[in-house]
Order: sequence, then structure tokens, then C-alpha cells
Amino acid sequence: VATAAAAGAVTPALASNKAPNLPEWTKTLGRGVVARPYGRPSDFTDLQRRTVPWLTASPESSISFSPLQDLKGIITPSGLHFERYHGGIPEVNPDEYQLMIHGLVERPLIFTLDDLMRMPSVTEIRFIECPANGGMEWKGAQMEALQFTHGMVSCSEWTGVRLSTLLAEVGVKAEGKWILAEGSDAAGMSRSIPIDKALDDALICYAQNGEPLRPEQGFPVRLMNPGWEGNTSVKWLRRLEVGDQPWYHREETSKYTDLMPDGRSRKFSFVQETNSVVTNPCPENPIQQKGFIEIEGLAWSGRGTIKAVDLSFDGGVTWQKAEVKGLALPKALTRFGFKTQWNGEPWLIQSRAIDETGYVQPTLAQLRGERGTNTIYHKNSIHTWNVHASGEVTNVQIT
Amino acid sequence: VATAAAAGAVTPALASNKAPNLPEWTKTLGRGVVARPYGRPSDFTDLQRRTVPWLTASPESSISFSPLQDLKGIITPSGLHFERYHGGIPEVNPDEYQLMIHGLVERPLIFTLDDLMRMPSVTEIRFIECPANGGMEWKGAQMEALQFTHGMVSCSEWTGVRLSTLLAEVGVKAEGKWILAEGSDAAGMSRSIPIDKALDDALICYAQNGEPLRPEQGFPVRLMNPGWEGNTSVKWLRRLEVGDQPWYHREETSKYTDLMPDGRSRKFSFVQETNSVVTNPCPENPIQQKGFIEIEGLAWSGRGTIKAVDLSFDGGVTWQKAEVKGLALPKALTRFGFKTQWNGEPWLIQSRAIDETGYVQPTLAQLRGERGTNTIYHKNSIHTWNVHASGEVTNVQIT
Amino acid sequence: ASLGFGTPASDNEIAGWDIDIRPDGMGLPPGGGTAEQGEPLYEAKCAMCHGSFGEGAGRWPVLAGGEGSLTEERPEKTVGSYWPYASTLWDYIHRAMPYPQPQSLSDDEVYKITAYVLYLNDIIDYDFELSQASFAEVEMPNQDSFYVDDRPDVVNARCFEDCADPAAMTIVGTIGGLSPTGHFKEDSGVSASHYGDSAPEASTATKVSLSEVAVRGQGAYDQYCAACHGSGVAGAPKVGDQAAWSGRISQGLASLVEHAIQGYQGDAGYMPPKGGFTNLADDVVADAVSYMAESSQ
Amino acid sequence: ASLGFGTPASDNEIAGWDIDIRPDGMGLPPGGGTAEQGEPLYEAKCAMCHGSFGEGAGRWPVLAGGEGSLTEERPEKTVGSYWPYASTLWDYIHRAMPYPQPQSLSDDEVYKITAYVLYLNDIIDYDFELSQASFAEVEMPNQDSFYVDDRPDVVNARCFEDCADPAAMTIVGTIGGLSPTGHFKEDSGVSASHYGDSAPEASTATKVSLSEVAVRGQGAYDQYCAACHGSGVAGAPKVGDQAAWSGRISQGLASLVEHAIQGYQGDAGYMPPKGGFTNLADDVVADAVSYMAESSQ
Ligand code: HEC
Ligand code: HEC
Ligand SMILES: [Ca+2]
Ligand SMILES: [Ca+2]
Ligand SMILES: [Ca+2]
Ligand SMILES: [Ca+2]
Ligand SMILES: [Ca+2]
Ligand SMILES: [Ca+2]
Ligand SMILES: [Co+2]
Ligand SMILES: [Co+2]
Repeated sequence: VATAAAAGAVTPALASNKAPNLPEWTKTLGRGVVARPYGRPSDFTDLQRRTVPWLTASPESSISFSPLQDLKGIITPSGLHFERYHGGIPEVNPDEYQLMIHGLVERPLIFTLDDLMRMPSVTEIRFIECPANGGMEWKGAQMEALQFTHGMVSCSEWTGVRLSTLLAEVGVKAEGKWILAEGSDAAGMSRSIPIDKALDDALICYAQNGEPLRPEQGFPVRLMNPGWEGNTSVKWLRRLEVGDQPWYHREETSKYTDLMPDGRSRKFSFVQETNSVVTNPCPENPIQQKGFIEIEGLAWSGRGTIKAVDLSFDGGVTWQKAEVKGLALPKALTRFGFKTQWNGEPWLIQSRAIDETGYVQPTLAQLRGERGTNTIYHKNSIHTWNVHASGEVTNVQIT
Repeated sequence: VATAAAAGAVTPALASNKAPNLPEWTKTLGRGVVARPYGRPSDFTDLQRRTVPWLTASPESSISFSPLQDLKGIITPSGLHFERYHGGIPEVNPDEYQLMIHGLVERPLIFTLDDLMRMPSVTEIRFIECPANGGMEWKGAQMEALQFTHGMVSCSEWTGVRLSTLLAEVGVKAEGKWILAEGSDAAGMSRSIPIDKALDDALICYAQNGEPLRPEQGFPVRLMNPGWEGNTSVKWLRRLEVGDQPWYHREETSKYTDLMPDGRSRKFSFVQETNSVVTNPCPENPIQQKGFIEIEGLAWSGRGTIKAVDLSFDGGVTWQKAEVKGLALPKALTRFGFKTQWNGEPWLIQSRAIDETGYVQPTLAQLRGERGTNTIYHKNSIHTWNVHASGEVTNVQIT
Repeated sequence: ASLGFGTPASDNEIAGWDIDIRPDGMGLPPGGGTAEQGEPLYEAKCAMCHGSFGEGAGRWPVLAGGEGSLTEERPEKTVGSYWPYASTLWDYIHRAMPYPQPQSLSDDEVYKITAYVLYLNDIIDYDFELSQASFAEVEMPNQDSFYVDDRPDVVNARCFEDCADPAAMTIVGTIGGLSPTGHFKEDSGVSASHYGDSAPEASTATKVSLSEVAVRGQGAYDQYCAACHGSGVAGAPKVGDQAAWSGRISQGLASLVEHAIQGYQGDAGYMPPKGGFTNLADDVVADAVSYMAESSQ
Repeated sequence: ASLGFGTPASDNEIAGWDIDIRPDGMGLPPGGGTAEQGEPLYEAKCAMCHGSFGEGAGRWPVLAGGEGSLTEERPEKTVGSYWPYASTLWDYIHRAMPYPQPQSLSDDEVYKITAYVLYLNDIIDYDFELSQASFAEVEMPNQDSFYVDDRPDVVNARCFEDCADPAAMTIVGTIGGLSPTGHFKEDSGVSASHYGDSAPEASTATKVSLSEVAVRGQGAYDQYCAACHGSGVAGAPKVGDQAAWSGRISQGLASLVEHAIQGYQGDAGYMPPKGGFTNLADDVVADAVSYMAESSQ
């Protein structure tokens, strides 16, 4: 057990840092405390959000995807939360931040960030999902990676004040039935929110995963409508106007309405229905060895808590119950697992989530049968990965 | 509602970005997606870990503190997790990473990072606390900020494989009663862990808050002993040796033993007993205005779940029940709150946590009465903040 | 139930921020205008992206056309074919357009341009005066086609055995070429956070002799400048048009760059600072100018 | 119950990593040595931090003394006064010391230095040969004073009324000056992530005429170089000692810096590369050298 290097003798470079050698990093002091007062990931890792430039005309109105294939547990690190902007990320000065609430209220008020942070606070782990998640796959499988088929969903611990608490401050008049939420970004993002949601679980958030919101998620303040299409959770929120009817703005008419085969369209299709996907294996995580494998995946429902997840290995002919792992919280990402063996046989692997309302995630055929292929949003059908004999995994659809 | 600036006309600089003006950031596009593929906090914020250089001889063996005064909810952002090193942060190459398990086992084995990540995984939200947290205050109040009185505790979502699963792979012999856990850092950090803990809830972790461990927390792999003194959760873990007795290494004899007034010392004082502290108000968060205030704080217990937290405003003469807010998970930070009014009266504010075993957080007098003032570690007594008529908050002790 | 937080919002403060417009006309300011008046404004401020006929340049949104296409294989959802209310158009142009200069239009300008976009969609006549008073007369063709969300619309059963017919299953893979996969194939040479640079939209052909700076500037040009300088709308000198550029190039690069960064009113038209993308760094704009100049010699 | 992960660890692989020592002697390698043999090694490799008598230089740990102090107001916990097992000392010196060069000592060197530290604590004689065989003879004074954790040791009651006597309460605040508060007082001029630079330990007095580079180097000097160059242990030229420095300075700064970064064997003693702190950046070391040289002219 002796390393005989006398002081001053030149130690020859090690063949490797593996046993029986002592690794280099064992033999020298590393950096001390507060080398990085605010830390960042190891340089040996490179998890990142990614985009697909041809999806949009401009990166200022575009989307990036969370690397679901590399994430563990249910919390999305704030630096990897998916992005969606309609006019880029405004650089809001928190000292000049104001939230105005007016319209059909007794007392129109302006709140500073400090005001909001001094009011009673609530913290909840909830997902946010863009209703376009998976939308590129209505007409056929297009994306060859999990990050792009499902990466428009992320999950954080959000802290803020209940919108109902703020509404009590201003005093909503009896005629007040809808609320216009408006962002201070270049898009002036605006959505009409029914008063019932506002009084139920809507949050005015200023913190994410313990710290101030990231600029990408609406710093310093955003609306958060748990379980609803992400677009309604208006970021960089500056104004709430109470009215007696919805506004029918661009993001709730031209966009975020769902065109049906008969040419009519659903409006106010707020809830993100039950969805799930297998994250191991997936195209980015092929099976590298025969033998034991823990199938893993994520499930979520905008209507509440995930109650069960089933798995099929044969494209949906037979199903088995998977295990819900760790926390199963309402309107939060929920991880599931299934321990099995893989011996080189091809799999058509699918997951099917069931939420507390009893809703069973539908097949692609069912969804297409009802909605056609031009509806863009809300594609929550059962997803299929094709596991090849080589362990390689590709995205397929079963028709 | 018209801003009449015709194209080309010079817009005069705004007096401010507040109403009725439209803020600057509303009138120009912001940065687009993946401007930062891995994000970071707003430049307008500056939460950071902080150290006290005179506590130690060298920053490579030192401590930094989490800014509890600024954190919300229960998750500590990974970049703000408190730091404790005995030889700095090793830069471990994950491709050369090995975990060796040997000693009193049937099959000594070496696991790669890939091996570990392919085994059945578990995800849990748990705190880690340095047993020296608060230790500067045994002889008297010393630190004028919450970050320094209590900031050696953080809480994360940890993912890894149960140590019991790994031990099943190597086959522990009947005589195997203790496990030496050894780090690959310059300190070769080593601690003896009883087999019961190893088979209970110890985790071999590779992920924190959804992503790979940060270098500061042991990248790529650390041991995690939930509820136990942080030092036992050996970081940059390279080796586990199973033995029939403890090793009595430097960190479990010279350090991390608790000197009692009679000159004898406690050894293997693993568990972090029930503790709590008020985070609002606190020295960094003075009360700025009369009227409504939500008192907030954090409670935690290494023995399990926090069941209740009480508050005193008069230095412990009378107590009232506070509300446990959000998730109350075993061995995790747990947030409590209490809504009240402050009208300028001086407060001696204290919190008192009770865990699932019925243990009631003790007073400083009780702890000192039993342990004296030279015991350094495990100071979990009720803490007092003095709220002055000005709203200013100072650290005091009641004797 | 008041906790006492917040300060009263004055009428003046509210007026400055209360910009929204509703289908019933709430929020519409005084003023007005015709499509005829809107046409030159649209040409100068909108056409470079949305096309002179609302047909959309490149991948920028299409604003007109698509009538009767909503049940077709590839429906075209435009203001005319899809939008239920004209108020939405006024509101959106006013709040968010032109894309790089949101909230820069006066109310009259918004009336005029809104009228023009409605006119391009055959919804109003060229000389119809759009105003607070006349707004209610505008009828949108698709107005009655929206119904409130009636999901859950699909009921799946939690079946465990014989849930599908294996013989009837067709397995369809992805369409090659569209999918971003580079990041998980080693040494693919694909940059990690961007994909599909080789995707549908082809960029301006690159001259072989470009300088390093110009090559660096091509990406920004494609993204930020091509809308105007690729087509020559609004008096923009078109890239590759040597006649349009020679005089400009002879002023020297520094002056071109200054104009691009600061903006200027030229003889042929108005160049907004950084083409309106004021979030761009100066050197990004300078690189793009090099690319444009070198490609037009 | 095996899942089949992991590859067998060979005896050779285990031997390379299995460095731990236990009180029963498990792990102790062949070899041995006396305090007498350890003294020069300790002087060269340890005394700069821990003091020639184990008394600790500056704030570096004290290794000897403190017998009988464990029940006093300020107990001194050292190897002699506190540590229960001598095996811990062998293990720790071997695994972690010298602090900047862990695992650089041969087994014989560890035996010798361990013997010397035990000797400094009056635990063994100067010529006692410490070895695998003799280790069991070493008795540590405080060995029997440790008992297994018996907490919970304190029982508080969940009282709600009249739980303390307000009249008997004394409120004691903090001791001024020790507490880091700068970061939450505006414009305090205290750097945000470090406090207490004004705290107990005073740094070498600064000459007024230092260059900017030298001023920048003082922090690194205090932290990394002062252990040796502040006291002159192990042949290190002491800062401020003009005689010891003049010859060196005349070689030129470049050569001083090279020696400091690469290390070298001089006439007076051995300077390890970067003083052993190989994690330091070259320019940090260079700045510290400027500080030392300018302070010794
Ligand atoms: C530099 C490019 C650019 C210019 C100039 C521009 N737009 Fe746009 N326009 C866009 C983009 C990009 C969007 C989509 C923004 C989003 O994703 O939210 C858009 C969206 C629109 C829409 C909504 C389209 C839909 O189907 O939802 C309308 C209407 C519109 N613009 C009108 C105008 C008018 C009128 C002008 C001039 C006053 C104008 N635009 C100038 C780029 C531009
Ligand atoms: C550059 C400074 C430095 C040098 C040189 C050095 N040490 Fe140390 N020593 C330290 C520090 C710092 C610690 C405490 C490390 C920690 O915090 O874990 C320490 C701790 C120790 C301890 C444990 C003290 C205790 O009370 O727990 C022993 C024993 C020790 N050193 C012995 C030695 C010996 C023997 C040598 C030479 C072979 C040596 N040291 C060289 C800095 C040094
Ligand atoms: Ca050795
Ligand atoms: Ca699929
Ligand atoms: Ca206006
Ligand atoms: Ca106190
Ligand atoms: Ca309004
Ligand atoms: Ca051993
Ligand atoms: Co919808
Ligand atoms: Co302890």
C-alpha cells in the first residue's frame, strides 16, 4: 500500500485513475469553499435544453425542450426547464416591478414584489406543460428523441401567493367572471382565465425550486395555473383585469384552440389531460446490455394525482401494472418503474397512465379517430418506442 | 392608450418603468430560446453561499452556508447547497469512476457509474446537515445572521440505488457489522457506518434535484445517510469495506465526537435531532412595516417526520401552534408558518419543533445543562431572535 | 378580509397599462382608418414578414387566405379563415406588432393596418372606415365555429389481455431527415443545442470568397435581416443586388455598420436600429453587415 | 438475489485502494520507525503548519498538549489529550497528510512521523520502534473516555402557558465584531461571499510601497505560503528577512516565480511545487511571489 514518491521525486503519470491506482484527484487539494458562491454543474456533464429551429420563424418566439431522458426524480432543475417565448425573455427590474389588478373590483391596486412576498405564501410541486407537447406527431412519428417528443413539460416547486388572496384584497364584484392576465414581455402575452380557476388553485409565483424565478420562467412574477396549458400561466405578469366575459385574444383564438375534423374548434381547452412516456429505454437511452433493466418513465395529469401506470411490451396487446415511485402529487410529474429482464427480444414498449378521476390515457387511434390530425395541441396519447434486437430504440406509431 | 412614436422618431427616455409608463422591456424583443442552454439566475438577484474565513485555517477544509433567509419552500437549489470539504472539491472524471465494495463479502465487486445508474433507483427528498450547524453558539450568541447561525443545512431530491441493493450484489457475510465508507477526495474522507443503517435507508446517490450531483455534493457518486450527521454521507465515494467492527478514524474520534462536561465523550452520535428556526423575520429580513406578517421558518428531524411546530413571541413563556405548510416528509426540511400582526412591539421570537417520535426540541438551558458548552456538535436548541421596536432583528440567547 | 397590501391604482396609472380590446368593443380607443390608408403602413412595417398579400414571407405567419380549408388535409388558419373576432386583430397588432417594435403604433395606425389586414381577407372594403363606431359591423366568417372544451372526449378502457389485434398492427417509423438526433450520436458534428440547420428552409447561397467575419454573420443575416433584405421590401437594398449596394459599400464598412446599429432614414426607405431587433449585440449586427456587403459585390 | 451488476474486484485492485487501518492493527503494513527517525521528516513536512512541538502554527491544528484540559473552560483536544487510538494517527497521516500532498508518504515515513507525533505527546519514547508488531503496546491516555451515543439525553415538555419565568430571563446579544453582517447592510463595502477578513488572525503588515501585483498577491501569500515563509520553517526564506532574500531577488523575478511554480531543491531546503497547493493557478502563485519579494527588500 505504499506510494513511495519522496518529496521532490517526479511521479510518473498514471496509466489511469482506476484501481489499483490512486486517482490524481486523491493526491492534490481541490478548490475550496465558495470557489463558486453560486454553483453550476460539473464540466464533465452537459445536460441542456435544446430547440428545433425549423419549428418557428424566430428564436424569440420559439420553444426549447427539457432533457427528460437525463432527468431523475420529479424536480426539473431550473436551468433545464423548457422554454416558450412569444417575444423573447424580458429583463425585468424587480425594483420597478408592479402588478396591477383592476377592472370589476372594489379597489384597484398595484402590488410591488415586496408586497407579494409579504403576503401569505404557498409552496407546491406542480408541472407546467405546453399544450403543443407532442404536437409534431399528430400526422406521424417525426422526432427521433424523447427530448423532442415530450420535452415541453417540466416540474418545479413553486412558491407564491394564492390569486384568491390577492382578489380578496381588491374585492371582486359580483359580475366578475373572467380575468385577463397580461405579461410585460414584448408579446404582451394575454389570456382570459375563468374566475373559478382564479379562486381555486391559481398562484401568483415569485419562486421556483427555492429561489427567485428564473428569467426564463417569468422573473420576478408569473401566474401559475396548475394542470392547465402552460400558456395560461402568464410570465412576467404585470396586469390582471377582472371582467364579465373573456377577451378572445390572439392566444385563445388564433392559437391554443383545437381544430376538429368537422372544421369547428374547441376553445378554452385548458386542462392538460393525463399523459405518460417511458424515459428508459428511449432513443437517447438505448439498452446497452442484456439482463436486468428497470423500465422508468414519467406520468402526469392536469386533473389531479396519478393513481396507476401500466406498461405494454407488445404494442398494447397485453399490459402489466407498473410501480408508482416516490411522491405522487396532484398535477405533478410522477415517476413510475418496472423491473424486468431484457434478453434481446424486440419490444414495442408503451406506458398508459390513469389519474384520480379514473381517466385512462387513450391510444393514438382513439385520439385521431375523435380529433383528426390537424388539432396541433393536447396530444396525450399512448406513445410507442420500438426496442430493436440491438438495444437501439426508435420512435414509431402503431396504426 | 396610444404611444404615438412613429417609426424613426426618437422616443424620450422614460422617467421610470412603472405605470402609467410602458416598461422598456415591453417594447423590445428579449433574448430567444437556448440563449442559455443551461440557465442561471437573473442578474438582478444575488443569492449565494457565504463563508466565514476565520472559522478555519484553509478554504480547502472549510464550510460555506446556505442563504436560508432567502430560500422558499423546502428544496435548496443545488447551486446554493451548503459546502463542507476537508481537502477541497476533487474533479472526478465520471468515465474513470469506480465504486469498490469488499471486505467481509462473498463477491468483492467494482461498479462503474453506468452500473449504478442501471440498478433499481430510488428518489427521496431529504435534508443534509452538518452536525456543527449552530456550533458557534454554544458559549454565546456569535453570529448576526441566520445564514451563519443555521445555514449548514440544505434539502434536496436525491436519486440513487439503495445501499442494501448493492450489498445484496456482493453478499455480506454474517460477521459483517460495520461498513467503512471512503471518499476519493484529498482528505480520503472515511466514516464507519453500522450495517443496520446501511440496510435501512442509506442511498448511493448520483443525482440531486433531477440532474447529476454537483461537484460540491460529491459528483459523480456520494453516500447519503438520511437524517444523520452530514459528514457520514461521504462524497466522491470510492470504496465501501465491510468489517466486523468500526474503524475509529479521525473523523469519528478527533472530530464528530461530543465532549461532555465530565471529560468523557459521546461517539457515533449519528442522528441529527429535531431542530427549527424562524426565517422570517430574521436579522437579514427585518420587519419593514407594521400590520400583517406571516412568520415563517424551517423545521427538520433526523428521526423522521415533523409533526408540529410551536411559536413563542415572549422568549418561551407562552406558546402557540404554528401551521405545517406544504409537504412534511420524513428527514426533510419542513416549512411552517403563522399569520399574525406586528404593531411595533418587541418580540423574543422562538420556534419549537416536535417530530413523529414525540421528541420536543429542547431549550438552550436544557442542552447546556446536560452537555456543557464544549461539545461543538449537535446544537439543536430553541433559537431566539430579538425583534426590536424598529423592526430590526438581532440574535440573542436567553439565560 | 383585507390584509392591507398594495397601493391604490390611479385612473392615470390604469389608463397607461389598460391596453386590451374585447369583442364587444370594450377598450377600443377613439380614432379610425381605412384599408386604403393602411396599405402604405402595412407595406412599410408588415409586408417584409407577412408578405404583401398576407401570404407570409419564408416561415413568418400567413395572415390572409385559406377560406374553406379548415376541413382539408392541410388547413390554412388565417385571420380570414379562422379568427372569430376582429377585435382580436386590433388588440394583437397594437400589443405585439410589428414584432421587433411592439406597442410602437399609434391608435390610428392600428385602425388603418387592421382595416388593411381585414381587407386582404375580403372581410371589409378598401374604403370602409374602421372605428369604435363601425367595429360592430365587421363580421368574421368563422365566428360561429368555436365551442367550449368538451373533453374528456375519448374513453379508453384499462384492458390487460387481448387489448389489440397483433395481426392488424402497422408499425410506422419517423420520416428521415426531419428529426434532430445529432446530440446523442457521437461525433455527429451537430452543435448540441441547435438542430435542423439543414432543415426545410434553405438559406441564401454563400459566396465562396466570404471573409471569416462575413461567414460568422450569415446566421444573423438569415434570422434577422433577410425578411427585408432578402426580398427588398420597404426600400431595403436586396442582398446580391450589386447596383443597390455599390454606392453604399463605397461609403465604407464603418458607416454601413453605424447605420445598421443606429438606424437611419435613407432615400429609398427607413432602416430601423438593428432592423428593430434591438436585443442584438452590436458585433452581431456588424458581422451581418459584412456578410451582406460581401455578398453584394 | 443478484442482479448481475459489477465486475469482480481483483486482489491487486483491492490492495491498491485498501488503505485503512483499524485499532486492532488490521491494515497496518510491514515496516516501522522511531520518533528519532521521524523528527527530521516532521520538521520538513509538518512543522510549518503544526509547529515544531505540535503546538500548531497560526490557525492550523494543534497536535500535542492539552492533557487534563478536557473538563476545563477551553479544552485542548489533541492526539495526546483526546484521541482514543494510535491507529487513527497512522491511518490519518497516511491518507491525508501532509495536507497539500496527501498519500505521498511511504509506509516507513508514516511509521516514523507517527512515532514522532506520539513522542511529542509523551506517549512513546524517542527510540521506541513503532511497527506492526509493537503497535498494540501503545496506550492512549483518553481511550476509555468514549461511550456510545445515548441521546435523546434531554426531555423538553410541550408546555403552552407559564413555561418560563419572565422575571428570571437574561437576554444576551452577540459579541460585536465577530459576526459577518456586511452582506445585508447596504454599501458596507464587504465583499459578498467572504467575511471576517478583519477577524482574529492578523496578516503580515503590508509595506506601503507595494506594487499592484504584490497587493493582489497578499491574500494568496497569507493563505498558502505564510505557514512556511512566515516562520521560516524547513529552510524557507522568511518574508521580511532581507539577507535571506537579496540573493534570491537578484536572480530575477522570473526565476523566483518558476521555482515557486515548478518547485526546486535549494541549499536551504526543498520548495514543493506551488508550496504543495497544486490546485492554485500559476498567476496566483506569481502574484504571491511578487508580494513576498517586494516585502523582503
Ligand atoms: C420581423 C417580422 C415581423 C414584422 C415586421 C411583423 N410581424 Fe406580425 N408576426 C411576426 C411573428 C414572428 C408572429 C408570431 C409571433 C408569435 O409567435 O407569437 C407574428 C404574428 C402576427 C399576427 C398573428 C398571426 C396569427 O396567425 O396568429 C398578426 C395578425 C400580425 N403578426 C400582424 C402584423 C402586422 C399588422 C404587422 C405590421 C404592423 C406585423 N405583423 C409586422 C413577425 C412579424
Ligand atoms: C499546509 C499545512 C499542513 C501541513 C504541511 C501538514 N498538515 Fe496536518 N493538518 C492540516 C490541516 C488543515 C488539518 C485539518 C484538516 C481537516 O480539516 O480535515 C490537519 C490535520 C492534521 C491532523 C489531525 C488533527 C486533529 O486534531 O484532528 C494530524 C494528526 C496532522 N494533521 C498531522 C500532520 C503531519 C504528521 C504532517 C506532516 C507529515 C502534517 N500534518 C502536515 C494542515 C497541514
Ligand atoms: Ca501508503
Ligand atoms: Ca411513438
Ligand atoms: Ca396604444
Ligand atoms: Ca439566538
Ligand atoms: Ca381593459
Ligand atoms: Ca481494509
Ligand atoms: Co388548448
Ligand atoms: Co456527532
